[in-house]
Amino acid sequence: MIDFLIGLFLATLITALFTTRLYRLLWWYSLNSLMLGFLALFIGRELDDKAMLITGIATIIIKAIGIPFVLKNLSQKFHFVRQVIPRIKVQYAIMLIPAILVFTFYLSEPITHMIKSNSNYVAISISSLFLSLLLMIEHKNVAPKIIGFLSMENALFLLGITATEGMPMLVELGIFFDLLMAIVVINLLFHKEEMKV
Amino acid sequence: MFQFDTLSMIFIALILLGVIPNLFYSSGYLPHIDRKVHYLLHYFAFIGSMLGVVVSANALMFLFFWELMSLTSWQLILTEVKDKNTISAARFYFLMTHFGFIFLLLFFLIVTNGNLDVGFAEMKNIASGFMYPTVLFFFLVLGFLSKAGAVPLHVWLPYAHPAAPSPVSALMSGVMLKVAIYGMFRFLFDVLYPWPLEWGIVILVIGSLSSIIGVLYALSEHDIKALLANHSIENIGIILIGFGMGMIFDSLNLKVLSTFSFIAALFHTFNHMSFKSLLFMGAGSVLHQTHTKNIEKYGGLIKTMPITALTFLLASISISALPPSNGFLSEWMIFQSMLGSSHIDNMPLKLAIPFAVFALAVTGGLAIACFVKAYGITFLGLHRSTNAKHAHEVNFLMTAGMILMSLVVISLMLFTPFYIGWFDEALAGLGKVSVYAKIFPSGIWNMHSVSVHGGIVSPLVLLASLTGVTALLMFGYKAMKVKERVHNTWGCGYKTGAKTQYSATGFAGPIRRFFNWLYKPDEHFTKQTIAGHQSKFSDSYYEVHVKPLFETSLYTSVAKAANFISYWVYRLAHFEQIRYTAMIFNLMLLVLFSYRIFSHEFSWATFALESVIMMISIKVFIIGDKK
Amino acid sequence: MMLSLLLLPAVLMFMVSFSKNKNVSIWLSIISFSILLPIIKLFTLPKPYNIWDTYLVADALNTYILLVSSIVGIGVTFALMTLDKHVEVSANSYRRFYRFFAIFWIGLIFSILANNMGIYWIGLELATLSTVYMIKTNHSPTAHKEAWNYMIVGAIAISLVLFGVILIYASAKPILGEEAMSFNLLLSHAKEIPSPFLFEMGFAIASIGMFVKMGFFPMNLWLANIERASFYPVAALFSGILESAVIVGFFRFSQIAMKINYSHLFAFVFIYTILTIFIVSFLIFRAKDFMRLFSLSGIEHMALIALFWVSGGTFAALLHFGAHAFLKPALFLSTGVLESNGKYRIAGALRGYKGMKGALFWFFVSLFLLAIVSLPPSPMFFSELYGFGAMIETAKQSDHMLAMIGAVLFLLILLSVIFYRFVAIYQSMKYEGEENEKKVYTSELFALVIFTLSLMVLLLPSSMAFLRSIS
Amino acid sequence: MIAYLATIVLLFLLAPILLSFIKALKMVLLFKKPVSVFQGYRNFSKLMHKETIISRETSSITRYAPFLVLSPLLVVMFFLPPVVHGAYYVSFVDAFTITGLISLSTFFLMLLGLDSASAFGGMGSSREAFISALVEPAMVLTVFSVSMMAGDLGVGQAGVNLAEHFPQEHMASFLFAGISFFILLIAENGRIPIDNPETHLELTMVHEAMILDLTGVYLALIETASSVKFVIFASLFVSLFIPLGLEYSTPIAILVFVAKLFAVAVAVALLEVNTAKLRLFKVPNLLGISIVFAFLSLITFYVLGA
Repeated sequence: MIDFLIGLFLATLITALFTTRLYRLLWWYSLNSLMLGFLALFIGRELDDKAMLITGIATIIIKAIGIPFVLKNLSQKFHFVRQVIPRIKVQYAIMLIPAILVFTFYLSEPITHMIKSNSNYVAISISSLFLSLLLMIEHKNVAPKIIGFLSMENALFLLGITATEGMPMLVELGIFFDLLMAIVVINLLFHKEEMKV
Repeated sequence: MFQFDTLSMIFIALILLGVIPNLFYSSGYLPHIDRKVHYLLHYFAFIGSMLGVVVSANALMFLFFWELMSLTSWQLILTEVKDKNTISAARFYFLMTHFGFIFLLLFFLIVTNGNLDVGFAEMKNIASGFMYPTVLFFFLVLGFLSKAGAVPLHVWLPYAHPAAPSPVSALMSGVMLKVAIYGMFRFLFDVLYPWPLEWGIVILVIGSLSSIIGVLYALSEHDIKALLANHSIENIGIILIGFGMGMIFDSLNLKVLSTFSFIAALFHTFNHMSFKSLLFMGAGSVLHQTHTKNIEKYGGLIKTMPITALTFLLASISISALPPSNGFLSEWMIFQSMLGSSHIDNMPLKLAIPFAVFALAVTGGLAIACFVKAYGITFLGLHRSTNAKHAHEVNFLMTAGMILMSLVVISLMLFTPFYIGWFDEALAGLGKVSVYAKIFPSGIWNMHSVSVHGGIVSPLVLLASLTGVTALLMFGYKAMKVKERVHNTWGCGYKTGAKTQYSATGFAGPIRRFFNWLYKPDEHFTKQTIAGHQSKFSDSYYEVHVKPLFETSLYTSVAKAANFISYWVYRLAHFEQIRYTAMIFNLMLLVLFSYRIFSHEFSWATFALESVIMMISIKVFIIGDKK
Repeated sequence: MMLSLLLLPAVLMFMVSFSKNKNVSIWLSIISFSILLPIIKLFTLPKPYNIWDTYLVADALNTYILLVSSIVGIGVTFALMTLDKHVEVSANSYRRFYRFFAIFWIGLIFSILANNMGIYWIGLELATLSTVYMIKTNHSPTAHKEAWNYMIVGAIAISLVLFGVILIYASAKPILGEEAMSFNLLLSHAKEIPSPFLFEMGFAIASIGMFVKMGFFPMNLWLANIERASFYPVAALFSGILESAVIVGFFRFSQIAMKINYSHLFAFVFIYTILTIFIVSFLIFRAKDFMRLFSLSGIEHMALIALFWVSGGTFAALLHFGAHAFLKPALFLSTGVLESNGKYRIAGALRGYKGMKGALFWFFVSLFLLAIVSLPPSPMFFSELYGFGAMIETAKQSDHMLAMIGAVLFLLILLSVIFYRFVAIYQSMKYEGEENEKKVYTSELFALVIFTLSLMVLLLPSSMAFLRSIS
Repeated sequence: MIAYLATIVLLFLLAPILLSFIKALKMVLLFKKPVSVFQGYRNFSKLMHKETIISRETSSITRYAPFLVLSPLLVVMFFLPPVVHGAYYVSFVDAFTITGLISLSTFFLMLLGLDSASAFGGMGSSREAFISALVEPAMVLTVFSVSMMAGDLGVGQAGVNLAEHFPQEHMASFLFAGISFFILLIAENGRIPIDNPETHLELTMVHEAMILDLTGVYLALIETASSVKFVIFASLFVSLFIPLGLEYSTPIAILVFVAKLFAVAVAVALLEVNTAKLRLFKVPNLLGISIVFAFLSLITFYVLGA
C-alpha cells in the first residue's frame, strides 16, 4: 500500500510536469499533497505514531486543500497568466524524466545495502526533488515556480515520513509554520504589485 | 618579538642614515604639501615600519611591519595627487608590492608551520625538513625582489618613485628597497642556509639582467625621477650580483671569497642608499623649483642652485662608480669578487661568470653616460624653459638635508674600513668567515681583494692624490694670473640659444639607436617644411618614448588575460539571472556525481558516463537552444 | 527566562512598530541595546548552557556569533533612524520594515542558538522569508523582481538545507532515534553513523543549499543583485547577520562531517571555494558599483571563512568571521550615505565631506575599505595569516603537498585581483572626480563608531585568546 | 725611486712628442711636409700665453673641469709599471682603479662639452659617452684576462711579473688580449677609425667637439690631458704586451722603452693612414671585435690554458 501511494505521488508529480494549464497544475499539486497526506496517515497507523497522524491530517488540510485554494484565489484576483507552457520541449522531457529516475536510483545504490527497509524511498524523494526543480526550470512564470517550490516541500516531507519514519513533532510543526509564512509573504508580494499598478 | 643582532643594527644604521637627512629635507619640503597631517602621519609610520621590519624576530611581526610599510608608502605616493598618472602609479605599486607579499606570506607559512610566532632558529629547523627547498627559495626571491625592484618585477619603480613627493621618493628608493635586501640577507642566511649552487646562479642572473636593463631604460628616460628610479633597478642588480657571487662561492666552499662578496653587496647597499637618496633630493629640489619632471625643460640650474648642483655632482660621480667615490669602491669589490671566479673548478660556471663581468662593465659605462646626460642637461648649458630660468636655491632645510646626505656619502668614502669591519662582524655573526684582516692586512690605507692575485685599491691615497694634483694645477693657474674674457659661445655663426643645445633625447641618441632592437621606441616626428623642400623647414618637433619591453610583453598581456577571463566570467554570471534553478539543478547533479564517484567505486567508465550526462544537462538546461 | 530576555528587544520592536509616533525609531535603537545584557550574561555562564531544553544550547561558539550578530543588529538599527533621509520610503513601509526586522531577528536568535537541526532550519527559514519583504520595501520594479528572485532561490536553497538535514537525520536515526536532530549528539556519535554515504549525501545537499544562500559558485551574482535593488540596511543585514546564521550551520555540519570523512569534506569545500573565489574575484574585477562590489567581496570572505574552518584554522575562521561581520555592514551602511549623495558614482565618492563629522566619516570609510582587503592592522590581516597558515599546515600533511600549496598560491593571486580592484576603487573614490558638498548624520556615524570599536576590541589579546579557546 | 720619478717625467715630456710624431709620420706617408715633432710643445706654449675666453653661457664647471680632466690622468702616470728592472713602482693600484680614473677624466670632459650650451659640445659629449660606454666592458674583460696571465691585478705588479716570466704557455690568449687592448687604445684616444683628432668637421669629430669652446690655458690643459692619456695607454700596452727589455741596465732599458712607445706610435700612424674614419654607428662593430677578442682571450685561457 505504501508503495502504491508513493507511486501515485510520483505519478502526480510527473503529470504536473507536462501540464500546460495553471489550474490543472494546482489540481495535480493538490492530488500530490493528498497522496502525501494519505501516506503519512498510513505509515502513522502502521507505526502507531500519533504525531505522524497529525502531520498527515495537517498535510491534507493545508497542502491539499488550503494552499491550492489560496493560490487559485490569488490567481483570480491578480489575473495570472493561465496558460503555462513548459519551456523544455516534451520530446526532451520524456527522455529526461526517466533519466532522472534512473540516475537517482543509481545514486542511492550505495545506501541500499546499508539501510534495510526503505532505501528506495530515499531515491524516490531525491528524484522528486529533482523533478520539482525541473518543474521550476521549465516555467518562466512565477505561479508555476511557486508550485514547484511547494512540491519540493512535498518531496522533503516524503523523505521525512518514509525514510526516517517521521521527524520530531516540533520540527514538523515548525516546517508547517514556515510554509504558512511563505504563503503570507507570497500573498504580500502579489499585493504590493497590485498596489503599485 | 624583536632582536638586535649586528645585521639588524647595520640595517637600523642604514635606515637612520637615510632618514635623518631626509627629515631635514622633508621639513623643508613640508610647506608645499597640502595634506600635512596625512603626510606626516604616514611619513613617520613609514619610517617606523621600516625599522620594525629590520628588528622583527618572528614572522608575524615581520609580515605586519612589511605590509604596513607597503601601506604607508602607498599612501605617501598619494599625498600629492595632481594627475591620473599618480593614481595609477600608486595603484600599480600597491598591486606589485602585494604580489610580492603573497610569496613572502607563503614562504613564512611554510617555514613556520602556520604558527607565526616562532623565531628564526625554529624556522630553520622546519625549513630543513621541508621537501622542496627550492620552492621556498623562489617564494623568497619573488617576495623580496618584487619589493627591491629586480627584473622582471621592476616595472613599478619608474612609475611609483616619480609619483611620490621627493622626500618620499628618496626614502623609498634609498631606504625601502634596502629593507628588501635585508630580507634576503636575513632569511637566506638564517632560514634557508645550505644553498645549492643553482640558487646563487639564479640570483646572479637576475642581478646581471637587472643591472643592464635598469641602466638601459634609465638612459632613454626623460623624466628625471623615473631616470633615477631606473638606476635603482640597476643598482639593485649590482647588489644582487655581489650577493649571487657570495652564494655561489659559499656553495663551492670558497668561504673567504663568499664573505668578501657579501661584504661588497652590503657595502653597495649602503652606498646606493646614500647617493640615491642624495640624487632624489637633488632631483626633488630641481623639481620643486621648475615644477616639471621633464629633463628637457631644465638647463643651467647650476648657476642658480649651486648647492644642489654640487651635491648632485658628488652623487653622480659616486653612482657612476668613478674613483675615489664610495660607489667605485663597492663596485670594485664586486668586480674583484667576480675575478675570484678563476678559482672555481666548475668549468661551465667559470666560463659563465665573465658574462656577468661583462654585464657589470656595460652597466658601468652606460651609467656614466646616463649621469653625464642627467647632470649635463639639468644643470649645465642654458635654461631650456622659463621655469628653469626663474629657479633659485631651495630653502635652508632642504639644502641642509642635501648637505647632510652628502656628508653621509663622503663618510662612506672616508671610513670605508670602519664600515667594512662592521659588515664583516655582521657576517661573522651569521656564521661566515671573517675576512676583515685579509681586506686590510696592513692598516687602513690599502684595501686588498681576497682572491689570489687580486687587486688592491687605496681609496684615501687616491683621494689625497687627486685633490692634491688638482689643487696644485689650479694653484698654478691662479699664479699665472691669466687674463680672462667673457664672450658668447661659438655656434658656427648661429646664435647660441636654449634651442641650439643638445637635448637629452639627442644626447642619448647614439646609444638609443644602438639598442633600437631592444627599445623599439615610439617616435613622433613632425616637420613644417618650407615650400616643399625636404631640407628646409621652419619648425620641427621630435619626441621619442621608450616603453619598457617587460611592460609591453609581460604586464600588458597579464592585464589582457585578466580582462578576458573577467569578460567570460561575466558572461557566465548572466545565466544565473535567468536560469538559476537550472544552475542549482546542475550543481546538485555535479556534486552528487562527484561524491558518488570519489567516495565509492571510481571507474573511468562511470566517470565518462556521468560527464556526458553532465554535459547534456548543462546544454539542455543552462545554455538552451540558440535563437 | 534567558530566552525571553533574548527575544525581548525583537518583540518590543515588533510591537512598537505598530505605533505611529515619529520619534519611535530613536526608542527602537535604544531598545536594541538591551539585547547585549542577556548576551553578556550568557558569556559569564558555564558552557554549554541549556537555554531551552536541549533545543537551544549556548556554547562558546554560538555565544560569540550571537554577540557579533547582535552588535551588527544594533548598528543597523542606528543606521535605520535616518533611512528616510537617504531614500524615499513611506511611513507605512518604514514601520513594516521594522516589523519584519523584528521577525528576522527572532529567527536569527533561534537559528544561531539552535542545537537542533530542525530548529536551526526553522529559524533560518523565518529569517529568509522576512527579508523577502524587507527587500520589497523599496518600491522599484527591480526590487520587486529581485524580491521574487530571492523568494524562489532562497526557498530552493533553504529547502535543500532541509533535505540535507532530513538525510542526515535519516542516517543517524538508527543509533540515536529522535535525538538524531541534535548537533551535540551527532558530533559525539559521528563515528557510529551506520551509513556514512547517506550522511555525506545529506551534508553535500545541505552544503549546496547553504552555499547557494551565501552566493558561492555558481550563484554568485544573485545576492549582489538583490542587495543592489534593496535598501542598504537590508544589504547590511544580509551580509552581517543572515550569512552568519548560515555559516554557523555550516560550522556545525562540517564539524560532524570532519569526523566522518575529513578528506572528502576537505576536497569538496576546497574545490568549491576556490571555484567561488575564482569567479568572484573576476566579477569584482569588473564591478562598477559599491553594492555589488561589497556583496561580492562578502562572498569571497564567506568562502575564505569556510575554507579556514575546514582546514582546521578555527581561530582564523572565527576572527575572520567577526571582522567580516563588522566590516561589511559598516561598509554597506556607509554605502547608503555615499550613494544617496553621489548616486552610484565611484569617482570622488569620498570627497566633499566637510566638518568634523564629514572628516570622521570619510576616515572611517577609508579605514573599512582598506581593512576589508586585509591590510594591517585590520583583524582580517591576522585572520588571513593564520587561516592560510592552517591551510599550509593541512597541505603539508596531505599527499598532494605541492598541488595544494599551488592551490593556495592561486587563491592568494585571486585575492590580489580583488585587492587590486579595491585599491583602484578606493583611490578613485578619494582622489578622482569632483568635489561636492555632502552630508552625513550623527546616527550613522554612531553606527560606524560602534563597528570600529568592535573591530578594535577584536584585536585585543584577550579577545584573541577567547577566540582561540573556542574550538 | 729616482728611476720611478724620472720615468714619470720622461713620459710626461714624451707625451706631446708622441702625438706630434704620429702626425708627422702620417704627413710623411701622405707626401706632405711633416710638422716638427715638437709641435706639441709649440702649441702648448702658444696656448699658455693666450688670454682665456670664457663663454657667457658656461658655468663654474668650465672653470674647474679642465683641471679635473687632467689631474686623474696625471695621477695615473704615477701608477704605471716600471720600465727599469728593480725600479720602484706603485704596487697597490690595480687596473680597475686606472680604468676608473680614466673614466673620471672622461666624465668631466663630457660635462665640459655640455656646459657651453653649444650644439657641438653636446654632440661631442653624446658620442664620447656612447663610445666610452662600449669601451668599458672590453676594457674590464681585457684587464681580467691579462691579470690572469700576469698573476696579479695590480698594474705595476703585472708589468713586472710579465717581464720576469713571459707567459709563453698562454700565447694565444695573450695575443687576443693584446689585439683587444690595441683597439681600446685607438678608441680611447680618439684615433682614426673611431675619431679624427685633426678635423673640426661636424661629421667626424668627437673629442674636438667637446673642447671647441676652450681657449688658452684651458685648452692647453685638455691638450695635455689627451697626450698624457695616449702615453698612458701606449706605455700600458708596451709594458703589458711587449714586456721586453726590462732586464737591461737603466739607460738602455729606458731607451728600449721609448723605442717601444714609438713603435706603438708608428703602428697607430700606419693604421690611421690606411683606414678611413668609421661612421659613428659602425664604431660598435670595431669595439665589438675588441670585446670578442677579450672574451676569446679569457675562454682560451680557461679552456685551453693557452
